[in-house]
Amino acid sequence: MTGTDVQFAICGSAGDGTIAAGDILKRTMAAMGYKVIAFDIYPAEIRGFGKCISRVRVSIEQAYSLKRRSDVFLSLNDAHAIPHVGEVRDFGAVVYDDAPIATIPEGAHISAHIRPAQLPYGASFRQISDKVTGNARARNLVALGYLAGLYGMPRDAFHKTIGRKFATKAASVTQVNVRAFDAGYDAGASVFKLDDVVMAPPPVGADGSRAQMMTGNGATVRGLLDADIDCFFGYPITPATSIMERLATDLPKRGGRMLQTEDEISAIAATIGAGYAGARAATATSGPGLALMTEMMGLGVIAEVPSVTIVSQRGGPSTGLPTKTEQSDLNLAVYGGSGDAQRIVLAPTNVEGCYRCAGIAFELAEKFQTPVIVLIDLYLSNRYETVIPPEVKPFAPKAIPDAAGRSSGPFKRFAFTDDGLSPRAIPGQNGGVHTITGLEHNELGRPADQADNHQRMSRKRHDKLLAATRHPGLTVAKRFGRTGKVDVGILGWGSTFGEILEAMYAAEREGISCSAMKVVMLSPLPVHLIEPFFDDCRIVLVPELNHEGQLAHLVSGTLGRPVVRLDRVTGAPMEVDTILAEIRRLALGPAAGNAA
Amino acid sequence: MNEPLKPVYLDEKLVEIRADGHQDYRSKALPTWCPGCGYFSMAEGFTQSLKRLGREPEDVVVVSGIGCASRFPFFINAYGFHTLHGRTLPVATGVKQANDALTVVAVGGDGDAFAIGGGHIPHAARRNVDITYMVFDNGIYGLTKGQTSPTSVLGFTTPTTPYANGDEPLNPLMMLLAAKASWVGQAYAGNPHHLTDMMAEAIAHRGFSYLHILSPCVTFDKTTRTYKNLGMMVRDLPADHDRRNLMAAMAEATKVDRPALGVFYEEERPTLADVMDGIAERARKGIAAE
Amino acid sequence: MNERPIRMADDLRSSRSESSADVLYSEDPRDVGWVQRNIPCQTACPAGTNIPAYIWAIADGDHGRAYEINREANVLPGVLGRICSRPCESKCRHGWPGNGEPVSICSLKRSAADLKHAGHRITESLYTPSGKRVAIVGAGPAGVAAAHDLSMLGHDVTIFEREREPGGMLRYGIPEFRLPRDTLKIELHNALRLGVELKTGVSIGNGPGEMPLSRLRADYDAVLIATGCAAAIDLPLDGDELGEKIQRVGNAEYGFDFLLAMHRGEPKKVGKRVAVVGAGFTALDCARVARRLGGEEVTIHIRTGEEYIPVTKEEIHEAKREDIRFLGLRTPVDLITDEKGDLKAVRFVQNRLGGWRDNGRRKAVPIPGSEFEIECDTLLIAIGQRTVHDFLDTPLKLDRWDNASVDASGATSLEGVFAAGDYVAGASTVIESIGHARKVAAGIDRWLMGRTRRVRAVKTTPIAGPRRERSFDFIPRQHMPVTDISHRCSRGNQEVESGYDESLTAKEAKRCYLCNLAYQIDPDNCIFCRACIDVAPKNCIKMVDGVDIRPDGSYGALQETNEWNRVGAIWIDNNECIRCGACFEVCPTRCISIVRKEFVTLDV
Amino acid sequence: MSAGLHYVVIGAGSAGHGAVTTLRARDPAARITLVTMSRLPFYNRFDLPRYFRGTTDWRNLLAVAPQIYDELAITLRRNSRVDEIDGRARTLTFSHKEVVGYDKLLVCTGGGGHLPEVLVEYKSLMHGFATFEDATRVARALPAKGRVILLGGDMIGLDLARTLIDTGHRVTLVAGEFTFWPHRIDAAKRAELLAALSRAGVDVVTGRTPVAIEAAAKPARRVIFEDDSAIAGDVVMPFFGSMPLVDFMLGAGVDMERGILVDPRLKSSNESIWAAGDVCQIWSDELKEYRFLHGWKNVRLMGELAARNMTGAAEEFDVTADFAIGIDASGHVQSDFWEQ
Repeated sequence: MTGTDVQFAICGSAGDGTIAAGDILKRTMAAMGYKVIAFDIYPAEIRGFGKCISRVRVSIEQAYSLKRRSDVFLSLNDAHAIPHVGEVRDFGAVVYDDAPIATIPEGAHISAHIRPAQLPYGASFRQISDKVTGNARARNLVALGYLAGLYGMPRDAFHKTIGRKFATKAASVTQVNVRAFDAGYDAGASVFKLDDVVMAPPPVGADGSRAQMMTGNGATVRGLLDADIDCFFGYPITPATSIMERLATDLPKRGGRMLQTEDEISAIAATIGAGYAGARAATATSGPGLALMTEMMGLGVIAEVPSVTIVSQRGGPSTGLPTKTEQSDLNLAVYGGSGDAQRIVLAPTNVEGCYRCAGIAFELAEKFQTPVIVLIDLYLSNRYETVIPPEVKPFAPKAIPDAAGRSSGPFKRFAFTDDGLSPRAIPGQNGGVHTITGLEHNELGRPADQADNHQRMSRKRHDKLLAATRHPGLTVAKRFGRTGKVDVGILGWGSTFGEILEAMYAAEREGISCSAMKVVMLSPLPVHLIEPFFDDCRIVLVPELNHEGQLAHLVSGTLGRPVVRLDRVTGAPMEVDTILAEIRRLALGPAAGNAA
Repeated sequence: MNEPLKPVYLDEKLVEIRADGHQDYRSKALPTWCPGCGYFSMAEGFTQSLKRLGREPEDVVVVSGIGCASRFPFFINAYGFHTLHGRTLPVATGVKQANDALTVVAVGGDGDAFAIGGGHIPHAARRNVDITYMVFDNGIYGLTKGQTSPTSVLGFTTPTTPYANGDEPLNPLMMLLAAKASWVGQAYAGNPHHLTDMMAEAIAHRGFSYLHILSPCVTFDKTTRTYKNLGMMVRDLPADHDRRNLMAAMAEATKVDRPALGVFYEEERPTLADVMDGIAERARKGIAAE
Repeated sequence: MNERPIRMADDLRSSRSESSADVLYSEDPRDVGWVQRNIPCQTACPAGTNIPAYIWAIADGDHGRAYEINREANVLPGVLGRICSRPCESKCRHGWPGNGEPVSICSLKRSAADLKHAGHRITESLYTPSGKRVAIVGAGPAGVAAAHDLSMLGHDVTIFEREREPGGMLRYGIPEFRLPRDTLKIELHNALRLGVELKTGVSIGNGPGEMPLSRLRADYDAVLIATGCAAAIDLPLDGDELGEKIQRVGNAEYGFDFLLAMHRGEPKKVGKRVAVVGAGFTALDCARVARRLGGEEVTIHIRTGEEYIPVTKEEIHEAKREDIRFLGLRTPVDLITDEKGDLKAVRFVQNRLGGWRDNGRRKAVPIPGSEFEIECDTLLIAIGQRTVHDFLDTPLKLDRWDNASVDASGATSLEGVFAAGDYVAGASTVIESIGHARKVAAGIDRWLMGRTRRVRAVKTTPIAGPRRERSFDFIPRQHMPVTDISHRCSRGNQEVESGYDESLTAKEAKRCYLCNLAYQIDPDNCIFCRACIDVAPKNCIKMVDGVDIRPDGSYGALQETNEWNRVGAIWIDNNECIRCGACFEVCPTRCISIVRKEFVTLDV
Repeated sequence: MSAGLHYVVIGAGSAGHGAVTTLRARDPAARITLVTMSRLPFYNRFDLPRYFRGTTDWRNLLAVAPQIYDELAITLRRNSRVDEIDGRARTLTFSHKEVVGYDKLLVCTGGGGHLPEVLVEYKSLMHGFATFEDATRVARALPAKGRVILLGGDMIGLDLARTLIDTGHRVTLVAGEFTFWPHRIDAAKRAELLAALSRAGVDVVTGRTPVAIEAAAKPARRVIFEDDSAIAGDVVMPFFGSMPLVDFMLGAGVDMERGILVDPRLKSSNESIWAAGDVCQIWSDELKEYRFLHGWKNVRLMGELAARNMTGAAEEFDVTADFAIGIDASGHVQSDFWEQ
C-alpha cells in the first residue's frame, strides 16, 4: 500500500443517518479516483436503537479487506460508539458531538473513553444542524462535512455526490443537505488539525470517472443486466432486497420485468416458470428464503429447468442474525432440498466477482439445464469496492434451444446422451412439445419409478455437471502467492478471501512459506485444481464464517485429505489478525491439529 | 387544523394516572416503533381493553408473524409468540386448540396477513377459531423499509414500484366478510378511544373476530396514508347500520374512499372448538359420518 | 377551580383573535404557583412587570401596547428601560445553562418606549373620585409611582418636593449620559397628570418656611413619606469613625453630594488622578462623570472583587472601555494630605474575602499590617446612602437600620402616615422602590376605603397554536449600540447607549421564549408514541410516573421513568420547555394544548 | 469508587502534570482524572518558541509519552472544557454536559492572555501564543524575514522575540506598562533593559499607546496609536501578561478576586478544592497580600506541593521569592523567568 490509506469509521444509531453519511463519503472518494472498500453494519430495527457502523477504507491501491484499526472514527451516537473507540489506531482521530441534549453521567460521553494517544475532535453537530436546517436530523451531513473540512477534502466533490443522492427528491432536500454539509465543513476547516491522518490527493491521472462504487449486490445486478435477463421475481429479505430494488428501477428500462411476488415460494416458482418458457430469469434471496425455495429448487433439478438464484447469506439458522454476515448456507446451497438434487453453486470472493458470477450463471444454467445458485453473503452484498465495469458485455448471449426440424417421434426432452445434456425446447417452439414434472421421469418426461430409470437419471443429472468446472471464461479456483511447495496453504471461499489474502501476504512478509487458493465453484468441486494445491502444501488451513467448517468438510470429504479448520461465527467478518495468528501457529507447529 | 382546546387541569390526571392500572399490561421494554407510529395507539388500546375486560395477563396469548406490527407481543405483558412471516394464524389456531380457556389474539401487519399469510386467512375465518385477529394496516412494508404491500393504494411509489404501483389494493374487509369471519370491525389509530372500544368488543366476541386497524407509516409513507389524510377520510358507520346484515356490511366495505369505523358484521355460530366438541361427542356416541 | 363572576379591570392583553368565552380567571394556588415558577423574569421583577406579555406585543409590532403593559407595573418604562438594575435578566430562561444568553428584557422595555407610535395615547381606567386627600412627601420614583396609583384610584393627591424639579435620584443622581432628561420629564409628567398636584421647592421640616409634618396630617386623610435616602453613608477612617476628616480635606467628597450638586447646576471639577471608593452604580457613575470632566487616571477601589459587586456586566465593560480601572480587595483607612491640607493620597488596607452576607455579596476582612497608599488628586466616596429623619416633627418608629418601620401595607407607627421606597428599605434600586410604592398605594387605598378593591388573579387564555419558530432560538442576544468611545468625554452629556432600532428590537423580541405559555399533554388522548419527544429540541418532554405535590397544592418535580409499564404519562416539563411548538405540530392525536397564564388585576 | 478517592485535576500544564504524578505516587489506590481543553497530551508551553527553530512536529514537543497516562492509570480527559463546578455537591460539569463527581479537586488552569479592553474588539486581527495551534498559526502567517509587532512585551513575548531575532525575523516591541511582566522593576531599570533589547536587534517603540489594529495588504497588519500614527508588520501579538482563566469557577463557592484565593498551603476557601499555578493568588503572611507567582518552575512546584497537601501533607509555599532580571556579560537581557 503506498500513499493515502485512510480508514474512516462512522458509528451511530439507526436513524442517525450513519449509513447515508458513509455512502456519500465512499462515492465521493471513488469519484475522485481513490480505491475504496467499505462495509456497513446495521441493525434489524427500523429506527431508534440499533447500532450502525459504516467503515470506509480509502487508498491509492485497491485493498483486499477492511483494516482492523480505523484511522478516523466518527461517533453519531456515543452509547453505540463507546465500545468501538478502541478500534481507532494510536494518533488516529476520534470525532464526536460535544453538545449532548441533556446532562449525562460520568462515562456516558465518548470523550471519557478516548485513549491518551488518540486525538479528540469535538463539534456541536446537533446544534449546527438545528441552526442551519431547523432540526437536528441533518447532523450526519454536518458531521460528514466536518470530516471533509477537517481533512481538506474538496467541497464540490461532496456537493456532486449529495446532489446525485437526492436527485429524485425535491430540490430543497438537496439544498438542506448541502447547507448542513457546508456548515459542518466550515466548522471542520476552521479547526486546527494535527497531521497524523493525511488525505493526500489521489495520484495525478487517477481517473474516477469510470470507477463506480459498487456493492456486491450492485455488481450482481449489473451482472444480471449485462447477461440480458428478461424476468426477475423477488421477495424482500435482508440482505438481498437491494438487488430487487435496483432491478425494479433498471430492468424495465430494458424491456425486462421485475415482479414482487407474495413470497419466496412464489418467487422461485415464477422464476422456474419463466425459465421453462425460455426466458433468462432470476430471483434473489437469503438463507431463510433459500430454505423455503429448496422444494422448488428440487423441482428445477429434476425437471432440468434453468434458473438463477442469488443467495446472500446472513447469520442463521432460522431468522438468526438478519443483519450480520455468515457463510453458513454452503451446505444448504450445495446439498439443500429433498433427494439428490445437485446444482451448480458459485461463490465469488469480491465485488467484481459478483458481477462475473451473476452473468456467467446464465451461461451455465442454460448449458447445463439446471438451477444455478450464486452464493454471496451480507459482507459481500453490502461492502463497497471501486469497480470499473467492462465496456463490452462479457457474457454469452442467451442460448435459444432450437427444436425445429426434428423429424419423427415424440420430443425426448430427457434423452440420454454422452455428455448428459439433452435437447431442450421451450414453449412456442415447433416440434419440441413435452411435459416436465417433479416426479421421477423417463426420457420423455413421463413419470417413471423403475429402479433402473431412477439410477440412470440420477447419474445423468450428476455427471452432466462435471464439465461445468472447465467452463470457458470462468475462474473456478485460483492460487495466489508463492508457487511450488509451501509450508502452509490457506484455502478459502467467498467474502473471507480478502482477509485471507491480506493475512497470507503478511505471513509471507514475516518469512513464512505460504500460499492461498480461492474456490469459486463449490458445486461441482474443481478437484483437478484443488488436488495439486494440497500436494504442494504441508498443511492446509480453511478459514470460514461458519461453525461447522462447511467448506472444510466439503473439500476434505471430497478429496479425502485432512485440513485445519478456522471457524468463526461472530456475525462480523473474520479478522486478518486471527488468520495470521493461525498461520503462524501452523508454521511453527509440527502438524495438523484438528483436522476435519 | 388545530382548534384551540379548552384549558383544563391536566395535572390532576397526572396525579391519578398510576391508579389507572392498564400499564400493568405493558412490558418493561419501550416499544421500538418509530416515534409517532400508529401502532402505539394499538398497544395503548389493547392494554386498555384487556384492563376493561378484566383478563389477567397470564390468560392471554398474543401471536404474531414478522413485520413492524408483529413486534407487538414484545411490548405486551402477556404470553406472546413471534413466529414466522405469514404463519401467524396456524400457530394461533394451534394454541387455541390446545387450551380453549386462553384468550388468543393474533396480530400482524398487512404484509404478513395478506401477502405471505393471505392463504391462511380464509381458512382460519371459515373454521371460526375463537381467536381475535387484528391486522395493523399501514399499507406498506415498514421493516424492509417501504415497499408496497397488498393494501398499498394504486399509484403508490416505493423502491419496488418506482414507476408507480399498478396492483389494485386488496379489500381486507370484503375478503374477510367473504371468508365468513363471524365478527368484522374497523378502527383507526388516530382515534384511540374508539380503537379501544373496538378491541374490547372483538376480544369479547365468541368466534373468529377480525379487527382491521388503519394506521399510517410515519417513516416510509409521507404522502398517502398519513394521519392527516386518514383523519379526513374516516367516518362512522351510519347510525342505522344493521350489523347482522351481511349485504349491508359488504356495501359499507366497498366504500373504500371513505372507510367506516365500527362493527360491520357480527354473527353467532359454532366455533372450531364447538365443532371439535361436536365431533368428539359424535365419536363417543359412535355415530359415523355418512 | 375558584371562579368568580368578576369583570375585567386593567387587563389590556386580550387580543382580538381570542374568544373571551374560553378565558378563565383563578386564584387557585396551582395557577399562582405555576406562574411564579414558570415566568422567572416576572417573578424576579420587584414590580412584577408582565414581561412575556410586553415582549409578545413588541414581537407583534405593537410597541404602544407593550408600553402600556409596562406602565401597569411601572409608570416610567422609558426611564427603567435605561437604568434598571435588571434583576429579571439574570433569571431569564434563555440564559439558563445550554440556552445561550438572556433576553435583553430591559433594552426591549426601552424600545417599547422609544419606538411606540408618535400618536400613542396612554390608557388609564379611572375610578370615581373618592373625596379622600393624600399628601406625598418626595417626588422620587416611589412618590411618583404611589401618586399615580392613588390618583387613578380616585383620590386627590398632592406631592411636596424639596428640589426644583420632580424625579428624585433619577433627576439629581443619575448622570445624563445614562438617562436623558427629556425622557424623564415626559414620563414623570404622564404619571402625574391625572390630577396630581405637584408642589416643588417645598421642604417638609421644622425650620422657617418649611411645612411641618403635623400640618400635613391635619390637612390630609393620609400622608405618604417617600423621601428615600437623602444622605451619603459616612466613610469611617482609622481613628475617625464618622469620617470627619473627609469634610476637612479639600478634594475629597461624597459621590452623592458631588452628583447632587452637579445636577443642581453647580460647576464641578476633578483632578487628573481620580480615585473612587465604592462598588455600586453611583460609584461607576462618579467614575464615568470624572472621566468626562477631564480625569485622566480614574480608578475604582472596591472592598471585595469585581465578581461580587451589584452592577451589571455591561456597565462594568463600558466603564473599562472608557479606561477606568477596577482595583479589588482594599478598604480606605486614611487620607494623606499635603501641607495645604489638600488630598495627596489615600491609604488602603489589603482585604481578604470573608463569608457571605445575607444579600448574596461577600464580606471583606482587612488584613492587619497590609496598608499601602495610592496617590490621587480627587477622591469620590460612594459607599452608599442612608435615610434621614430630622425633618419630622413627630418621631416615627425606626427599625434597626434606622429606616422607617412599617407593616405590610406601608403603615408607620403614626396613624394615617405611610412610608414607601428607600425610606423604608434603605438604598435599593429604582424598580424596587416603584414596586414597593405601588404595594403601599394599595395599602393606603384599603385603609382609606375600608376594604380591598383590587386582587391579583391568574388569567388563562387558550392559544390556537405555537407563537414561535425554532429558528428564533438561534438569534443571538443583540448588542446595545453605543456611542463611539472617542466622543464620550468630549460630549459629556450625550447618551452612551443609543437604543435598539426597529430591526434589532424585532430580532431581540423574537428571542423571548414566552414562558407564559403552558404546553400540556392530555394523557387521556395520548397514545404514548413519543413523536413529541423525537422532535423536542431539549430534554423537555419526559415519560413520567407521576408528580410531586407541594405543600401549597401546586405541582412539583416530575417522577421520570424509562420503564414502559411504569409510564403514566408523557409530560412536558415546562421548566425545560422553550415553547418552540415542535411537539404541538407533530402530535398525531392532537392531545397537546397551549394556554397562556398570567397575572391580572381584578376589581372585587 | 471502590478504588478509593477520586482526585480531579483541571489543567494539564506543568502544574497539573506535576500534580497527577505526585498524587499517583502518594496514593496508589486512588482514581485520578486529569482534565484539559487541549487536544494534545502534556507539552510545555515554554517550549513553543522551538517551533521557529524547526520543531514543527508536535510529537517532538510532548513532555511525556501519551502511554504514561495508561501506565499511571490516570484518566486523561482532553478537549474537555469544564463549564461549572458545584463545590457543595463536589461535581463538575463539562461543556459537553457530562457530570463528574470528585472527592478532591485541584484547579491549575493557568492564565489566558490579558488584553486591555480597548483592544478587545481587535482580537481577531492578533495572534496569540499560548498553544501549539497558536504557534503554527503564527508561523503560517509570518513570511521569511517578516516583521512581528509585539504589544506589551511580557517575558513570554520577549522569549519569543529572542528566538525570532535568531531566526532572521524582525521584531518591533511596543513597550508599555506590561513590558517585562511579571518582573517588578523601576523606571531606570526599565530604560536600561529596553536599551539592551534595542542592542539585541529589537525595534523598541515607547511612549505610544496602541488603540486600534487594522488589516492591510502588505504587510498584513497596521497598529494605530493614540496620536493617529501607525506602524506596519506581518503579525501583531499581544503580550500583556496573563489573567487567570476562572470563569467556570464562579458558581463553585470558592473565594476569588482576580484569581482563586488560596492559603499558603494552596487550599481555597472550599474544603475540597485546591489551586496551583498562574490561576491562584496566594496569601503571604509576610507580605500581607495575595500574590500571583508566575514562571514555569514555580508553577510545577506548586502543582506538586498542592498534590502533597491533598494527600495529607501540610506544606507551605514560599511566596516571597522573586525573579531576578538583569543584563548579562554579553549585554543581553537575562531573566530567571526564562530558566526552565
